[in-house]
Amino acid sequence: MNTPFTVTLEARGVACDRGGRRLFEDLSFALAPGEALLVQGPNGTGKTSLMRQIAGLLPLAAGEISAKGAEAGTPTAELCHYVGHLNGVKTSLSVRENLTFWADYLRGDATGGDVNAALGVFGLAPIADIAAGLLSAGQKRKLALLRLFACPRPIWLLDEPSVSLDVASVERLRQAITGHREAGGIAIVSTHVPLGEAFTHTLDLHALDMAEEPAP
Amino acid sequence: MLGLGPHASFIIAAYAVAFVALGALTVATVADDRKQRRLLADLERRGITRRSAKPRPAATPTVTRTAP
Amino acid sequence: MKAVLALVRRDIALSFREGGAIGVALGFYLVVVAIAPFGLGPDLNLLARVAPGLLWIALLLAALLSADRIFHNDYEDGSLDVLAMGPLPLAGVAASKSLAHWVTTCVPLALLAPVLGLLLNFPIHTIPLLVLAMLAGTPAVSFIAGIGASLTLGLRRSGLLIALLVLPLYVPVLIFGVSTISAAVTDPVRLGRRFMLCAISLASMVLAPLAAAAALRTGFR
Amino acid sequence: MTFSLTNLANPTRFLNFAGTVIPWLAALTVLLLGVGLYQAVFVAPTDYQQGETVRIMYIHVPAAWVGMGCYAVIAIAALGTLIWRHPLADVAAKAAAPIGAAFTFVILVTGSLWGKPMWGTYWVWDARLTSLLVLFLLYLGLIALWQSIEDPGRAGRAAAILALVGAVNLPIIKFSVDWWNTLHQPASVFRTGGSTIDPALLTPLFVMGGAFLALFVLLHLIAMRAEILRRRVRVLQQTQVQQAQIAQAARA
Repeated sequence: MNTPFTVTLEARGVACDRGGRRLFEDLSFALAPGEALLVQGPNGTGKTSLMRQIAGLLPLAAGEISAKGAEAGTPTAELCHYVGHLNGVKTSLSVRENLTFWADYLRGDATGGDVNAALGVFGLAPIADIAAGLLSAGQKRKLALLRLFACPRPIWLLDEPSVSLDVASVERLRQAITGHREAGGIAIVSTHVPLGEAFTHTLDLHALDMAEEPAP
Repeated sequence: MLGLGPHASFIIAAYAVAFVALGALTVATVADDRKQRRLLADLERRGITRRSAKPRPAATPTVTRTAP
Repeated sequence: MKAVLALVRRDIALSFREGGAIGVALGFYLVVVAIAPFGLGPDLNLLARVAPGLLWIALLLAALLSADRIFHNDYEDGSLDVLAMGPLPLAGVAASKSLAHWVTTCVPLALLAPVLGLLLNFPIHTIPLLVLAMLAGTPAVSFIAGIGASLTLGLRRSGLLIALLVLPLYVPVLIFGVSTISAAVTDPVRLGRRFMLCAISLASMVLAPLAAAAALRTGFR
Repeated sequence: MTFSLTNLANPTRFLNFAGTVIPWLAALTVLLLGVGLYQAVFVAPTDYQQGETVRIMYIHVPAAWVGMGCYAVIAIAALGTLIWRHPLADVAAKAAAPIGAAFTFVILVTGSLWGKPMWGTYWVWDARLTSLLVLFLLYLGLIALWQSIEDPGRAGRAAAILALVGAVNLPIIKFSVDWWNTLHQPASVFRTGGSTIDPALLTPLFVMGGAFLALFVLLHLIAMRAEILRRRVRVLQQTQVQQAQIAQAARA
C-alpha cells in the first residue's frame, strides 16, 4: 500500500465541449506528487466532465493532459482511479467478489494491493460474503471507493465521493486522501462536503452569472 | 399507343414504380429543405440569429493554491 | 492476459447468477424449432431437408435475444467506465465480453441443437458435425453481435435495432453454416466449407472488436 | 478537387455553392431525363430475345449504378467522419442514405418486374438480386441508427462505423451469395450484358445513366443543405431555450 508515487499531472489549455456548448476553456494546472485539487462549482459547469477528461473517457476539445514520472508509455488513464456517480458494483456478486474482480482486472499482470486489507478500510469486512445487491446506498458507495485501496494507482479522481456517506466515513475518506498524499499520490476531488484541509489547490468552475447576460 | 408487346403491363409498372418512388423521394427532399429554410428564416426574423447564438464566452477557470 | 481472464470469468459468473438469460435463450430456441413443423407440415423428409437452415436461423435469433446486454449492464452501472481504464485496450474489453457472450449463449445453444435436430428427423450420425459446425461458426455470431450492441448502447429499443443492423451481416455465416451441415448429410467427404466457416469466425474475432471499441468510444458520455 | 474540398469544408460556403448549383443541376436533370426517357421508350430498338421488356433495363441498370455508387459515397464519407473529422462528411453520409435506399428499392422492384416475363417468376434468389437485397437492408439499418440516436455527433460516428463494417462485409456477402447461388442454381438463367449489346441500346442507357446520376447529385445537394439547416435550427432553438432561462432568471 505504501508504494511511494512519483507521478505529476499536468493539464495545458484544456477545453471541454458538451452538447455543442463550450463549458470551459484554457484550463491549465500542474499537480506534483502529494498535491490535491478541490474542484468546486455549481452543477453543469463541467466538474464531472473534467474528471472524465482526465480519466480518458471524454475527448478534449483542446489542449492536453499528461502524466510524467510513470513508466514510459503508460496511458494516463491507467494511472488513475475514477469513482464517479455510478458505483460500478454488480448486485449479484458478493462484496469480496466485486472487489477481487476490480483488483484483478485493474492490476492486469502487475502485483500489489491487498483485497483483504482494503475490505477493512470502511469496515465492510464483516459483510464481505454478502451479495452487493443487499447493501445500502452508502455501503455500495464505500465498496466503490475500496477500488482505491485494492489496486494502488497514483492519481485519484473522485466525483462527489461523499454522497450518501455518513459523517464517520467522510472523516475516514479524508484520512485516506491525506494518507494517499503522504505516499506521494495526487487526488482531484469534487465535493460539497468540506473535507478539511486535505487540499493544496482549488479550482472554481463558476458559471458565468446568468443574470449578467443582456436579456433579449 | 405504343406497341409494347405482350408484357406491356410489366414495362408500364416498372416505369410507374420508378417514377413514383423517385418522385416521392424528390418531393420529400425538397419539402424538408423548404421546411428547414422556413424554420430558420422564422427564427432569424425573431432576432435569434447565429450572432446571438454565439455561445456565451466559456469560463476560463484558474487553479489557485490554497494550502502549502 | 490476467485482465482478460478476470473479465471473461466475471461475465460468465454473472450470467449464471443473474440467471434466466441462458434459460430464456434455450427456451426460445426450443419454441421456435418446435412450432416450425406446424407451419411446414409434419412431413419428415421435408423437415430433414430444411433442418440445417431452421436450426441455424433459430440459433441466430436466440443469440440476438441476449445481444443487447453484452455491454448494456456494464454501461448502466458505471462498470464500463472503469473497464475502459484498465490495462486492457477497449478492443480487448469488447473482445472479452463478446467471448463471454459466446460461452454463455452460443455454446449452450449449439449443444441443444442436436436434441432439436432429432425433432426434425435430422440423421443421427451427422450430429457431431452439426455441433462442430455450430461451434465453429457461432464466434462470428457473438462478435458481430458485439458491434451491434456497442452501436446501440443506451438507446431505446436497442434490441430490435441490433437485429436490424446485424442480421444482414450474418448472411455469410448462415450460408456456410447451413451448407457445412447439409454437406455433412449428403456428402461427408467434401467439407472444405467448414474451413470457410472457421475463417469467417476468425476474421470476425479479429476485426469486430476494433469496430465495437470505436463504437463504444462514441457512446461514452 | 482540392480546391473544392478545402473551399466547401465550410458549411456556409457549401450553402452558397449549393444555392448556385442547384437550379442549373435541376435543369440538367430534367433535360437528361426527358431525352433519356424519350430515347428509351420511343427510339431504342427491341431486343431480339427479350422483346419490349428490354425497356425496363433503361431504369433498372442506371438505378443499380446509382444505388451501389451511393453506398461508396457513404463509405468514403464515413472515412471522412472518422479519420479526417471533416465537418461535412457526416452530413453527406446522412443525406445520402435515404436516396440510396430509394434507388435500391427501384432496382429491386424493376428487377422483379423484369424477371416475371423473363424468368416466369417475380423473384429468383439470383446472386445479384440477393446481394442488392442485403444492400437495401444495410441502408435501412443506417437510416434506423441515425433516427435512434439523438445527439448528432454520436449518431454520425456510430453510423460511420456501421457503414464501414457494411463496406467490409459487402464483398464477403457478395462472394458467399455467389458461391451459394452456384450451389443451388447450376444453370444461369439471367444474362444481361455480355459484349453483344447493340450500340443503339447503349446510347439511351448512358443518357439515362447520366440522368439518374444528375438526379442523385441534385437530391444529395438538396438533402445536405436541408441537413445543415436542420442543425442550425437546432442550435438556434437551444439558444432560444437558454435565452428564456436567462430572462426568467433576470425577472426573479
